[in-house]
Amino acid sequence: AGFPGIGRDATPREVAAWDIDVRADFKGLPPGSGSVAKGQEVWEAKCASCHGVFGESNQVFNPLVGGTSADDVKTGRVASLARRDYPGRTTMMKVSQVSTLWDYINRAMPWTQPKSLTVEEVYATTAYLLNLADVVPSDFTLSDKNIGEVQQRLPNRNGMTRDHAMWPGSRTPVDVKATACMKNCAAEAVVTSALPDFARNAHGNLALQNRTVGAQRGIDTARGAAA
Amino acid sequence: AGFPGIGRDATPREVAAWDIDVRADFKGLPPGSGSVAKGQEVWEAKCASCHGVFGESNQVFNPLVGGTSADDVKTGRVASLARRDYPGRTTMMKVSQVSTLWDYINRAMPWTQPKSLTVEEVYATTAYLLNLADVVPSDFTLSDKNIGEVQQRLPNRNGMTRDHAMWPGSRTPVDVKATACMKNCAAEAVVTSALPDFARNAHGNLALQNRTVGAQRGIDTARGAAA
Amino acid sequence: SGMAVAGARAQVADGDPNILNLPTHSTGLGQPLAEGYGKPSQFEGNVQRRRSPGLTQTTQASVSFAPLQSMFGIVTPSGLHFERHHQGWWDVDPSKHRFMINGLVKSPKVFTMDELMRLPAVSRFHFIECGANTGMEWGNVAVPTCQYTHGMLSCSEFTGVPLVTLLEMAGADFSKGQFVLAEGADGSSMTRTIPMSMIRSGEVLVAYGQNGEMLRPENGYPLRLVVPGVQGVSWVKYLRRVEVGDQPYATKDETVHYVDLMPDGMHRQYTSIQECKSVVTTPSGGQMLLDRGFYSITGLAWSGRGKVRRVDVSVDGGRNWRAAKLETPVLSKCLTRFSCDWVWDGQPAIIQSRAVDETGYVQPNYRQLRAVRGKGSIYHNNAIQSWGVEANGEVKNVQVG
Amino acid sequence: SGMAVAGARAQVADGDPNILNLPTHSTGLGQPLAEGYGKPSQFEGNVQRRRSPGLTQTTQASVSFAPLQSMFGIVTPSGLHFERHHQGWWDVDPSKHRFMINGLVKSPKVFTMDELMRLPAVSRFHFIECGANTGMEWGNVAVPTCQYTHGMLSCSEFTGVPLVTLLEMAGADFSKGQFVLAEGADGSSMTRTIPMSMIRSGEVLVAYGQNGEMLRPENGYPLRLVVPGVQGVSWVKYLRRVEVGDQPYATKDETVHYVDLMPDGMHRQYTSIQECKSVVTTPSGGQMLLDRGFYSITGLAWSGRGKVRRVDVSVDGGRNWRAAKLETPVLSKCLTRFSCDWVWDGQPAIIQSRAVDETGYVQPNYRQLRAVRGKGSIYHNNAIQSWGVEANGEVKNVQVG
Ligand code: HEC
Ligand code: HEC
Ligand SMILES: [Ca+2]
Ligand SMILES: [Ca+2]
Ligand SMILES: [Ca+2]
Ligand SMILES: [Ca+2]
Ligand SMILES: [Ca+2]
Ligand SMILES: [Ca+2]
Ligand SMILES: [Co+2]
Ligand SMILES: [Co+2]
Repeated sequence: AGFPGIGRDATPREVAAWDIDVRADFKGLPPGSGSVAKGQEVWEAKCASCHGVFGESNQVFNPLVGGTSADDVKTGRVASLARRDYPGRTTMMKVSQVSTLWDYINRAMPWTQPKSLTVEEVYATTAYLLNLADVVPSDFTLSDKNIGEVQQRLPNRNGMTRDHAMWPGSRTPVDVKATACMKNCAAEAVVTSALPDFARNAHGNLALQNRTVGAQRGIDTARGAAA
Repeated sequence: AGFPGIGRDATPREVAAWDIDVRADFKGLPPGSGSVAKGQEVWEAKCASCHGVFGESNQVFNPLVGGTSADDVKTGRVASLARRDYPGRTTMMKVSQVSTLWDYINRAMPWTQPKSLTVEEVYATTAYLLNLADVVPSDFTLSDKNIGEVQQRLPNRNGMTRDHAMWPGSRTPVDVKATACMKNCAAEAVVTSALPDFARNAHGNLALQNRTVGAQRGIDTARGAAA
Repeated sequence: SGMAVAGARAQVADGDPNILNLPTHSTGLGQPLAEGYGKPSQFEGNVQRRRSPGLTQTTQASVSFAPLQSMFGIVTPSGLHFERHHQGWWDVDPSKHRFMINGLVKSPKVFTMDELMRLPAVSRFHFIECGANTGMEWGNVAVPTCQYTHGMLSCSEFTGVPLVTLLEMAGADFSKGQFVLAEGADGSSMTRTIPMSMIRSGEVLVAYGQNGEMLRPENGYPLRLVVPGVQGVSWVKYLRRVEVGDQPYATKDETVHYVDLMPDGMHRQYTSIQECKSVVTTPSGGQMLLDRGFYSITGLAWSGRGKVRRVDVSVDGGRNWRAAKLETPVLSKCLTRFSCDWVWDGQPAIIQSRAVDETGYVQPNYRQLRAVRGKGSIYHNNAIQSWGVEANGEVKNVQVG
Repeated sequence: SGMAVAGARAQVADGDPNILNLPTHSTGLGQPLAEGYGKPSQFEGNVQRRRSPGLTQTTQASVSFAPLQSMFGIVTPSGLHFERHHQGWWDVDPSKHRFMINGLVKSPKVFTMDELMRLPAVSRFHFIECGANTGMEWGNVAVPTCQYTHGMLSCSEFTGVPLVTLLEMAGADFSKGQFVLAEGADGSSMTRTIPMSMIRSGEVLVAYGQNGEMLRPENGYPLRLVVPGVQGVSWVKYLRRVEVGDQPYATKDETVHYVDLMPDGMHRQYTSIQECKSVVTTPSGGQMLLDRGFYSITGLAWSGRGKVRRVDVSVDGGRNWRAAKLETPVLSKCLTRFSCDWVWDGQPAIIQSRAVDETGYVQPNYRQLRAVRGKGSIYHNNAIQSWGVEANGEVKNVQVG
C-alpha cells in the first residue's frame, strides 16, 4: 500500500547529523583519539563539578568509578557485584561495553550541554574514566584503532547475559515458577519487613496524600504512631 | 448479599426535606393555594426582571408565554406547533402537564434563589402564568383542589406521545428505516445547504480552533473566502 | 493553486535545518519533574471546549462543545468533556454530599460518599451525548465545524455502583416500581425519569469516577447517574436522590424540553435512547487539506442500543460506500473509532459516514430522517453528516439532497 | 478503639443537617460554563503525582509516581501519568519536529508530524510500567504507600502509526534487520534496542495521541514509541529516529541501567518484558479503614505477555485465596481492574493479590522471587504485595515470609 505525498528521502547530511550511535562492535564510532591527560583537562573543566574530580561524587549522580580491581580487569567479571555487603554499584562496575561509555558521553554529556564535546574530548574523557578505574595507564591515548583492545580489559565485560526469558524472542524458559495454590497454602504469614514507626512521616503526611472522601482516609502520620 | 456497615434508614424529616417532586397525577403536591393577583405581585417582584412582565422576554431565557389560543384550550393541542412558519416555541405552547410548571417553579425558580418560594407563591406564580396564557381568569385562585380541572384546560395537554421507539421498553418499532446501499446508490449529491461566505468567521477564526500540526489545519476565516 | 498553507515539508538542497541544526532540546538540560497535576503542551492551546455564539442567553443554562476535530481514539480527556448546565455548575463538598433513596421501597435510605465508595463498583466505557447534539442542523447548515455540529458528545470510563444494588439495599418494590426519578442537588435539581428495566439490567450506575479520577465539577462531582445509551440530560449530575415510583414524573426536562416535535405538531415525550449515529472528525468542517495525496478519514460511531456493527464511508456524497476499519475494542453504548484510506486527487469531494448497529439499524441520511420527523425537532438529529471538500482544500459543512 | 477518624455518618436524632439544611448549591445559581480546558475539583487536591524523598539526586533525572491509591478503573488521567526523565522534559514544537528512519533500509526517510498524522493510525489501550517500579522494595519494605511501591505504572489509550508501516515505506530489510534502535530528541537522546519481532507484529506504535489528546510534554510530546508489554524506558520519548540494524546497540540504559543483577554477580541485559504482576490499591499502605464492615478490595493486574487470565485475593497473608472479579474489557498488555468482597471484622489482616496471565505464568511471592533473583536486582520486582491491616484500621506496607 502506497501513501502518496507522505515522507521523503533523507539526505546524507541529515542522516550524518542524527546517526550518532556507536554500537558494541564500534559501528558508528568516528575515527579519532584522545589522551588520558587531555581527558583530565576536559574532565576538570566540564565534568568534575558534578561527578567529582575522581568520578567518585554522589552529589548529582551515583559514583562513576570505584569497586573494580586489577583482578576484575583480568577476569572480565567484577567480583564485588556478587557481594551482598558492597555499598553501591558504580558505572564502571556495571558497564560491559566500552562503546557504551563513548556513545553516552558523546550524546548526553555534559548534562547541561549534551552533544557539545568534540570527538577528541569524548575519546579523552572516556580514556580518563578508564584510567581512573585502572583499565588503561596514565599515558594512554584512546583511539578508534585501540578501543577494541581496551574492550578486552573492561572489568565487567563478561558480566552480562541475555540468557533469560525477558528478552523478547529468547527461548530461555521463565525463571520464577509459582503455582496458584488456593487453600491452606504453605504461607508463613509472618511479617518479615515493615517501616519502623519513626519513619511513619518520612514520605510526608499520608493524610494529605489520600482523597479526603471514600472508602478510606490517609493515615495522619504527622501525629505519630497510635498506641 | 448484605453490606454490613453501609447506609442507614432515612428519617421522615430527611425524606420530607428532599422529596419535593410533584408528579403528573399530583402526587407530591402540597396542599395550599395562590391567586393570580398574588401571583402578579410575586411575579413582578421576583420573576419579571428575567422573563418580562408578561413572560414574553427573550433576554435571559426563551419566552414562557405566547403562541396558544382559546381554541387550543379546548382541543388540548397547540395548533401553532404544526405550523412551520411560527417563530418560536414558548413554554406554554409545549407544556402538557400543569404539575410540571408547579414542580419546576418550586424546585428551580427564581433562577438565582431556587427553592426560596413559599407554597402559596408557587401556586400564585403558576396561576399568574396560566392567566397570561388565558387558561384561567384573572380572579382565579389555583389550589390543590382545583388543579386537576386546570389540567383539563392546558393548551397542549393532548400534545405528547410516548408511542415511539426511543422510550426504553416501548414496543413501537423504529420510525426511520434506512438501508445500507453500497454502490451506485440513489443519492443526489447536490449541496442543498451550506454556510454563506459572509458567515465564514461567525464562530471565530477556525484556524485558532484547530491544532497547528497534523493532517489538516483550521481554515483562516479571518481572511475572507478564497477566490 | 489554492494551497494557502505550505505543508511542513521544508527542505533545503542538502537537508532540513530542523535536522541539520540540532534543536535546543537536543543540546540542553530539560525541565525538572512536572509533578502535581499535569497539563497539555503549550502548542495545544487551540484544543479547547467552546461555546457557539448566540446559542444560549446565559452561560449558566448553556453548553460548551468538545473539540472532536482534534481528538483521537475514543476516550475524551476530562478537561475537554462537553458541558451542559441548566443552572450553572458547582464544586460540591463530597464530605457533605448525601444520596437518598425513597418511594416504593421498604425503608428509605441515606448514604454518604464514604459508604458508596465502599460498595462493589464497576468501571465501564460509555459515550454520553446530549439529546440536542446536532440540533442546530435540523433545518439547514448552521455551524461550521464538527465541534459545534457534534461536540455535545464525550466518552469516558465511568466507575460507580450499579443503582440496582442500592435499590436492593433499600428493599425496592421491583414489580410496582416501574420507574425511577433521579434528582440532582444543584439549583435546577435536575429531574429525569428512568425506566426500571434499564436499571434492573445493572447498566445504570451511581458513578463517582471518570477516566480514573473523580468526576469533574462541571460533570457532576461528586456523584452522577450514568445511563448508558440514553441522552445526557438523564445522567443527572450532583445526584442527591432516587425515588422509586409507579409512573413517569413528567418533569420540566421531559415535558417542555427534550421532547421531539413531529411535523403534525405532536411532541414525542421521554425520547431517551440515542439512536445509531456517526461523524467523520478528520477531515471535517472548517479544516483545510494542506496537500493532495493520502489521508486517513477517521471518525466516531455510536449507538444507544448496543455495539456498532459496521461503518461505511463515502467520498462522493453517498453514491458509493466502502466499509471502514473499526478500532477494537468495540464496546456496547460506547464510541467506536473508524478509519478509511483515501487519496485526495485535488477534486471536490463530499465525505460522509454511515453507521449500522448490532440491531441492524442503519443511520439515515437527511432525506430519510426528515421524511419522518420533519425539520423542527431540535432533538435526536442522527442524520449522516456531509463535509464538502473544495478544490482549494477547504472543508465545509454541507447538507446534500 | 483505635478509630481515629469518624466515619462520615453524622446523624442527629431526626436527621442529618446536611440533608435538613439545604446546601448553598441547592438554593443558588452555579458557575458559568468552565469552557477552555477543565481541571479537577478543589477537593481532589491530595490526588497528585509525587516524588519519593531522597530517591534521586536531581529532579531532571528523576521520577514522579502516580497516586494509584486514589484511582479507579484502568485509564490513567494524563495529568496523573507517572513521569520518568533522564535529562528533564521539554515542550517540543511539533511543527519543527522530524522523524527519521535509517540503517538497513532501501532509502532513509524523513517525516514531519503533519505527514505522520496523515497515515492510518490505530488506538489501543496499554499499560506502561517502569522497569524499576517496586525496585525500592527488593530488599525490604522501603516506602509506605502504593503510590511509591507501584506508582511508576500508568495506562492510556495510545494513538499512532504502527512502526512497521513506516519501516515498510523506507524499504527496511526485515531479514537482516533483526533489531531497531529508537532514539529521542532530548538531551539524553535516550536510546533503546527493540527486537524486530515485536515490531513486525504491528504492536509497536509511533504514537502522538494519549487518551484522546496529544501526548503530554512530560510523556514525550509530540512523538513517542509505544512498545506494549515492555518496560517504560523503551517507550522512547521525543522520538526522533529509528535505525534498523543487525545487532542490539548496548546503549547506556541497556548496559549500565535497566540490567538486572543476579545473586552470582551476573547482570541480565535487555530485560524488557514486564512479567505478570498485580497490586491491591484499596485498601493499601498508608490508608486507614474508618470502620468495620463491608469493603470492596480492588486493584490492578497486568502482564507484558498478554491478557490477565485470573486474579486471586488473600486476606490472611497468602494461606487462603479467593478468585476476584475482573472488570471487562480485559485487553492484552493493558491494566485489568479486579475486585473482591471483604467484610472487615476489626481483626488484623494481611491483604494480597496474585495475578495469572494467559500464558499460565503465576505472579510469585517474595520467597519464590528472591530464591531465583536474590534481593539486589533493582528492576522487575513483580512480587506479590502485602498490606497489613492493624486492629486500629491502619494499613501498612509489609513483607511476609
Ligand atoms: C551538571 C552536572 C553534570 C555534568 C557537568 C556532567 N555530568 Fe555526567 N551525569 C550527570 C547526571 C545527572 C547523570 C545521570 C543521567 C541519567 O540518569 O540518565 C550523568 C551520567 C553520566 C554518565 C553515565 C553514568 C551512569 O551510570 O549512567 C557518564 C559516563 C557521565 N555522566 C560522564 C560525564 C562526562 C564525561 C562529563 C563531562 C564531559 C559529565 N558527565 C558532565 C551529571 C553531570
Ligand atoms: C435571574 C433570572 C430569572 C429569574 C429572576 C426567574 N427566572 Fe425563571 N428561568 C430563568 C432561566 C435562565 C430559565 C431556563 C432554565 C433552564 O434552561 O433550565 C428559567 C426557566 C423558567 C421556567 C421554565 C421555562 C422552560 O421552558 O424551561 C419557568 C416556568 C420559570 N422560569 C418561571 C419563573 C418564575 C415563576 C420566577 C419567579 C418566581 C422566575 N422564573 C424567575 C431565569 C429566571
Ligand atoms: Ca505532497
Ligand atoms: Ca547508526
Ligand atoms: Ca458502621
Ligand atoms: Ca416524591
Ligand atoms: Ca470495565
Ligand atoms: Ca483500539
Ligand atoms: Co442536553
Ligand atoms: Co525507568
